[in-house]
Amino acid sequence: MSGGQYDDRGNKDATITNPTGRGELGAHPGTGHAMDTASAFLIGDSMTGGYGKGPDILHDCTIAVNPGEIAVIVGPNGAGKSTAMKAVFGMLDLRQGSVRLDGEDITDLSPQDRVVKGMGFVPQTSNIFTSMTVEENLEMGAFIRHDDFRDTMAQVYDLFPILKEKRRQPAGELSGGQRQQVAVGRALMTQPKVLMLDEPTAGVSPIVMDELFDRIIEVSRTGIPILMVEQNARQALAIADRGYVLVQGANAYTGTGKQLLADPEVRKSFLGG
Amino acid sequence: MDFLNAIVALSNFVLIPAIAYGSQLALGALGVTLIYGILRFSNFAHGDTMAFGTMATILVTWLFQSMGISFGPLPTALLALPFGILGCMALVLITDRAVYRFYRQQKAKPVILVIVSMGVMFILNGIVRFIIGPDEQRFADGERFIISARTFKEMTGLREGLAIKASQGLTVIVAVIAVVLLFWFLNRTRTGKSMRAYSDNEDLALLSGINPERVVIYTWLIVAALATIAGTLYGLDKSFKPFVYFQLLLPIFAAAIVGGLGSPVGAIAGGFVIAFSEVTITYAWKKVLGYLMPESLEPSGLVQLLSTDYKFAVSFVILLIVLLFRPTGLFRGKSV
Amino acid sequence: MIVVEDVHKHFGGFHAVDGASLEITEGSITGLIGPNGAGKTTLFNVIAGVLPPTSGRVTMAGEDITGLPPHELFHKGLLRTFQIAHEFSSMSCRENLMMVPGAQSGEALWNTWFGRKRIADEERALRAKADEVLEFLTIEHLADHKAGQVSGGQKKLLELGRTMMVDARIVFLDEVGAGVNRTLLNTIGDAIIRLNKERGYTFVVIEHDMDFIDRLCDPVICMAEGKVLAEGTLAEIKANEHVIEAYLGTGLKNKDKIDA
Amino acid sequence: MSVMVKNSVLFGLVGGLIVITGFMQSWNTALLILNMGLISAIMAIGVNLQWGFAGLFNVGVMGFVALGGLAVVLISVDPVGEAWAAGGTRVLLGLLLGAATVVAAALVNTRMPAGRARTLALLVILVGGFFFYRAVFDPGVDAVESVNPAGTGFLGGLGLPVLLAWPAGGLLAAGAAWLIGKTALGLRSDYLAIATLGIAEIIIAVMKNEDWLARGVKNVVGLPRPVPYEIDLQNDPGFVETAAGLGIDPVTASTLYVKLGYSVLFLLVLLVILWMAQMALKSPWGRMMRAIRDNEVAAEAMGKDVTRRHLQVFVLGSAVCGIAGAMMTTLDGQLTPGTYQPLRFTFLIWVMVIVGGSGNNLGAVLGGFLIWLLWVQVEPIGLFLMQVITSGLAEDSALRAHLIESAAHMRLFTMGIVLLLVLRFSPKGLIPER
Amino acid sequence: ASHGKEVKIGIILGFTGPLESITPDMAAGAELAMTEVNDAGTLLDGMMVTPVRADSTCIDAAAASAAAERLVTSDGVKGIMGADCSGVTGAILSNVAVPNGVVMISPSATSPALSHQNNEDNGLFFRTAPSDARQGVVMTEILMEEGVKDVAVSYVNNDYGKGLADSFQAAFEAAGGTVTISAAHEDQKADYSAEVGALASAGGERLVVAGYVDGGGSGIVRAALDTGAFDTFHFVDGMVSDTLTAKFKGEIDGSMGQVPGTDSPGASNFEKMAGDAFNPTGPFAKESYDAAALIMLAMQAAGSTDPQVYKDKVMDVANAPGERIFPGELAKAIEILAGGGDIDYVGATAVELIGPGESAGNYRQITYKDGEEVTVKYR
Ligand SMILES: Nc1ncnc2c1ncn2[C@@H]1O[C@H](COP(=O)(O)OP(=O)(O)OP(=O)(O)O)[C@@H](O)[C@H]1O
Ligand SMILES: Nc1ncnc2c1ncn2[C@@H]1O[C@H](COP(=O)(O)OP(=O)(O)OP(=O)(O)O)[C@@H](O)[C@H]1O
Ligand SMILES: CC(C)C[C@H](N)C(=O)O
Ligand SMILES: [Mg+2]
Ligand SMILES: [Mg+2]
Repeated sequence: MSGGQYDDRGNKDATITNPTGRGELGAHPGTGHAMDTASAFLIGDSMTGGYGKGPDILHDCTIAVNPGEIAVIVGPNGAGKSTAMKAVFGMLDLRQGSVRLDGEDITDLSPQDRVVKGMGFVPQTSNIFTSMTVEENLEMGAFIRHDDFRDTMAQVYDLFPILKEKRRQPAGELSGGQRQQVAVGRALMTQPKVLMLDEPTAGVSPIVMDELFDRIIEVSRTGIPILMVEQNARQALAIADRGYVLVQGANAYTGTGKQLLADPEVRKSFLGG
Repeated sequence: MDFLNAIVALSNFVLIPAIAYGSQLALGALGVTLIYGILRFSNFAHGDTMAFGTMATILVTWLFQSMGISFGPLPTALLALPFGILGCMALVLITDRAVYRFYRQQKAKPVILVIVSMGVMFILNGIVRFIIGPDEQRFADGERFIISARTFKEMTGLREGLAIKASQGLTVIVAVIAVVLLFWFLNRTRTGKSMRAYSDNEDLALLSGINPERVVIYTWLIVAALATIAGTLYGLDKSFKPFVYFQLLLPIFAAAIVGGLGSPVGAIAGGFVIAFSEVTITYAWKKVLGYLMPESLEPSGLVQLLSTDYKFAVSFVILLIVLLFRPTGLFRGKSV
Repeated sequence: MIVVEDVHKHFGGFHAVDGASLEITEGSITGLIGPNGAGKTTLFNVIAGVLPPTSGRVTMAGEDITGLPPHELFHKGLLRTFQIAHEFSSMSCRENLMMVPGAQSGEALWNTWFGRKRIADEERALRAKADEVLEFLTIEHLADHKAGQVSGGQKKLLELGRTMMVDARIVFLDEVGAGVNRTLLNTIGDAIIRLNKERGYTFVVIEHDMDFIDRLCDPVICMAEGKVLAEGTLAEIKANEHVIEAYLGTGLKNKDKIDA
Repeated sequence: MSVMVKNSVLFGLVGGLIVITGFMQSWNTALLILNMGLISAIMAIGVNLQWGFAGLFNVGVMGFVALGGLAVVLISVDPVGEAWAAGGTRVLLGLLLGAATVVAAALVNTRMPAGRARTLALLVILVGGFFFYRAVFDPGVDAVESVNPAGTGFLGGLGLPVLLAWPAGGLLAAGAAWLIGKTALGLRSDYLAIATLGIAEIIIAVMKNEDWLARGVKNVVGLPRPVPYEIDLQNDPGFVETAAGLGIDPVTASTLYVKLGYSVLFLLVLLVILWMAQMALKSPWGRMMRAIRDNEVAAEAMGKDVTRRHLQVFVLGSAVCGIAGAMMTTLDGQLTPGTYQPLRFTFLIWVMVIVGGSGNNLGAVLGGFLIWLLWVQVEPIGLFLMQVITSGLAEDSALRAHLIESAAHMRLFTMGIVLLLVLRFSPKGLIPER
Repeated sequence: ASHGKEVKIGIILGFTGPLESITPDMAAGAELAMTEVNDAGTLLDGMMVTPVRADSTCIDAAAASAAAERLVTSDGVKGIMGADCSGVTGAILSNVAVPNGVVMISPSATSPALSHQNNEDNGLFFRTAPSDARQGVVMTEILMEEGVKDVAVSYVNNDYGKGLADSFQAAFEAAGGTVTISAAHEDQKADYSAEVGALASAGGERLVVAGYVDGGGSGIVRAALDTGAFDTFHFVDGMVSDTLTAKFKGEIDGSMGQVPGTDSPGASNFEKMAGDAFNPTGPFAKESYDAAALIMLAMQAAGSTDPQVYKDKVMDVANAPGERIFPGELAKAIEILAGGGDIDYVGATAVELIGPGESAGNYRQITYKDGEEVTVKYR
């Protein structure tokens, strides 16, 4: 018996519950893009798809991240960045294209199975358990682990000291930036093989943003590839090994972070001059 | 002496019945609250689920009785209870499969699920009557009283009697055990925590690797167990009749909400608040006061705040007052 | 224009706003910065009437507005946007804007039955205005989309768009920039400046993007732990040791990664 | 356009079902279903106003329907002079005293500064007022109720034409809704639901137990009608002649005539209410309500007085339910408080709204007709099903006897199945919101 | 005298709802009478009677009216045996039976409000159960004879319970007794602790229980016994049945009660006829048999199945003069009537219709001994 604002626990888009994550096409037609994706650890290859029965949002879009690297997706609002992330994570029907993790085709796996395979994901919105304490949020992050995860938790607390302070407080009572830290911490708890972040620094103060980027770099140094969407594009591209600019669901520019930062066209249209 | 008489009369007519009734309501409200907290809808079929579980228990009890199996001074129904619970679990899992799962996948609005649960309620209603009929069924055996009013009077020489029924004692004990187990499960075990996580944010639970369908199944299993226990205890204490179980739905909901929907502690507190308010506000204090007051001041009227006609209204007025001054219920209803 | 005097807001034992006092001058674009959890949003909520303060007073142009409900403040010209977008999800983007102006004659039930002509005229004007705003925000193509189904950033634009539908006196913007593309953010910045110059809106802007603050705001107020930590021009704030320690930081430690 | 076609087909279907009932069973049954369907549709519009437009989860429909029914007694029954003489003024005085107490308490509560003095004053007023009220009221009630308890024992009504009771029912329900809304509308949806559920039960409890008002559970029967009595028609030679001219026997003709009379009246009311609801929905008012439903916080920040609007729509929706309730009691010809059951008067209405399509007035109307039709027809359908199922069994088999015996319980069962099927294949209702 | 002619009679009872457990026996009782007539095959020269059941729900006036409307207008029944509860009976009567001119004989609706002194029912309504006004008087007599002067009353909160409690209280107080408390209980509720608490506090030598044995009435008795609040009771017709003794056995020894009934041999005849097919001692099963029998005999007497015609014959066949008819003798009765004779239908419950067509009210006074129901005498 609830309505309106009270039933909001996560985004209400039906495709997210797609139990199998099955695409419609069995074949995975390559598109022959001149991109170095051969050695990619995680790749969403020539993805086309949209929400429910709606129109295509992604048009033959390819996103990949190599082992130990950081890949950053930038682009205007509504370009389909979040959609691309969801597609890679199996929360969306792909009408065409495939997703491969470490050489294995995972197009047909459900999101949970992808978590088990070692993918970690922090969504853009509603990314924490608001009614659970901070600590329980982190425990939930480690849900699929059956070993002792106290070390990992200690690491997360080292990274975000404020969380240790508030660990007994329901996460829903934290400020916007604090929540973001919980969300990233939760994802790290899985000890993922690859980490996907949708705008992790939105609404985070400069000092925390720097810390987050620092930590992201450190995580990537441990060999975990990172795929993230960022609007703080200049900073993000600065630390990125590879950058993608998406426009209207398609790859517009691709290159190393530096190349993109140097490209005047990209700067003007997407990085705010 | 008179003071003792007053205490005994009060316990006999107010405290003991209210505690037993409160425990039964609390167990029922726990089921409602769990479904609300985790599956996010108010389950109107809960009363009939209780009826179904109890019916299963009764059928097994009869079987045992006919085979001559008994449980000494305790009711045979306790032996049959595990089987009843299994039967009820099977039922709820089947309904979930056949009915609720579809709406979950559609991300239907909670009110749709409420209406769907009404559909299930209608159907269960039919099934229960179909199998065991609409009549009252008796299945209690074993000792009836821990202490009966007559024995008590003889023992103590007091004018007032005090009766404690075996079913009342049993109700309280079983309720306490069930509640302790439930809380341990929810707060200490991995599965319990994953249930709370799911109740909070389905999509994120998914991203954490929690299998939503498993959470749902566990929830239903627990709810089936609670419903069967509550129903059987109630049936032992009063009697079993399908229509009465449907009627139980309203006080159960009132209890769950007074406590704060979604909060298990609240459900228990709510059960007792409703039970006690129903009994005390409409209680005629004439007898008790008669013992306590000096002869000259003895009340001539009934000294009743409200006539029992409004008993039902009383529990709802309590509900309203709680809601107005503590809008989320006594224990701010958060999802489990 | 707005004076906040010693406002406290406690959640249980926690002091989210703990004796904040500040003044916002008419016609300014005031920046409000501070670490996460400093109490900025909470202070906004107190001023905007969403939360009652535990103690303290808020006045607007000399009039005590403490504890007035949001809808009354709206009619006094005080508008706000939300840090987490609050769109009307089942309505189209255009309707999201058209619903804003107050005193629409069509909002009185009587008129929906007996004043249909007047309503039609008003609606036409409203629609034109809404389309104008949508175009300004570069989302005119979304006019008929349900607001619940546009992207995160587009929702934020819609939030801003709503404040442009009426003549406001003071607008509180809670992190309009978070999640908005930088190029577009520049456009928004321009809009804010224009509204400020041309229509005389006063703005209070919470933002973590220092470039954005830099472009727009003077003065800047920095909050920390529920109190005002520092006040002044951006240059002053940036040089303030406490602010650097609590908020700005000293940049990436892993600089080598960028340099490599 | 295709929506138009689909809707017409749906309405055509329901109309067809009613017509089929007319041919297969009888036109009287068909008209009876039509009449209750019209009333149900109005109730569904009322609930849809509250839920579909504004997201208010009102599960107290039964209470407002019952108040509408009460209005019929209060307006149309002749006053009982003897009872008035015995204690009428006393009862009224008692009621005024009760109201005065509450008002005084409310005034003190708002005017006096918080503190011990206020608490004390409140206590004195409430407790003193309560006893004073009981002292005046109770003897009056006793006097009224002891006037010929088997026949009257109540104050009676105003003796006005029964049609006046319909708007009066709306007003009575609106008044109650206003009081309830003032106190309970701040609650979040689930709690509002149970609060309204409880208040509805309280309303029924009062109607059941306050015999001086409308005889309580002893019921008021033989309420006046806005249409002629069948017997009078049958005794009217002109009518009999016309009937004969049409080739219908006078008894059937008279029952049909009366029912048709009701149909016309009900249809008029439905059309007016539907038109008003549609106009409101399609206007800026409707847009504002949808905004409030979507996001109260944001609507409030955009200058909409959410509390006031909620109250407004709550009162309106309840008034519509009250009108329907008065119409229903008029049709029944009696007020029987014991028959008000949440299952029938609250949940069934909700089923109508949800199956029809919440947020859509046409959907609500369709749902009203369809669900009522099913509610009535499911009983024979259940029996029929059982007979079909058991037709293979031996005439004297115990199972067969048991199954046929259970047929009556199949009503709820079949209803459940139908409901689940509709919800399964059209979860947003048959005519979804836009 | 052609074969294959058929007349339908409606049986409208609450097959679902708060009386759902006694209505099957009632329906079976009525159908027994019809089978008996059909077996004889002589009614109106070979007319076959077909029963048509419908659900009155006992509580939902609208649904009951709809069901009755269907019986009359679509199934074309020529008479209605029913309804059971007073509330729905009133609704069906004014909404369906009177407008369509169909005879209705209720076996169990006992509310005094259904006595139509001014022919509001067009002479269409009869009942084989007495009005509760009479029961109140009978109860008072019994209690007074027992020397009981103080009683508490618990009644089911509907027109039946309330009406009965009212008429009893008036009669009892007029006879010099005291009612310490007269409190309602809702039927079919979960818990009666509060009610019993109040009753116990008020006190009294006996607790008068005016409710339904399948509903709250038993709940009240159970709670009163368990808490030791009362140990003797006085039961009204809604309570007296086998279910009561099965439930409480020796616990209610010393209690008393009354039900409509006579010492006429009809009752035992009826019980023999019923055999094991259903429970013939169930409440109102006998009245149901009689109600159905009266409809058919009146048809025979009038020589017509048209209710407008045979309605005037109901009183004639029910009352003297004429040959007394008991259950199992319907064939004989039809024969007499066909031959132009006169009968006095006694039936299973010693039917005697008075005033506006309701049972005069013969009651069987009972008491409970060693867990058994014992008939004391008839009044
Ligand atoms: N749940 C949904 N259902 C239907 N369409 C959607 C849904 N969510 C997003 N869209 C549409 O998909 C397009 C891409 O949205 P997406 O969220 O991927 O953008 P984005 O690139 O992440 O933008 P931003 O930077 O603003 O977050 C948008 O035009 C939006 O209208
Ligand atoms: N409803 C609440 N209950 C308890 N604590 C709360 C509540 N709302 C906010 N807080 C606490 O108050 C503090 C201030 O929160 P606020 O949202 O005002 O921060 P902020 O300055 O806006 O931060 P950010 O920049 O991250 O949005 C935080 O520590 C938060 O945990
Ligand atoms: C079946 C009976 C107990 C019905 C009751 N006599 C009444 O009039 O409602
Ligand atoms: Mg995005
Ligand atoms: Mg904030």
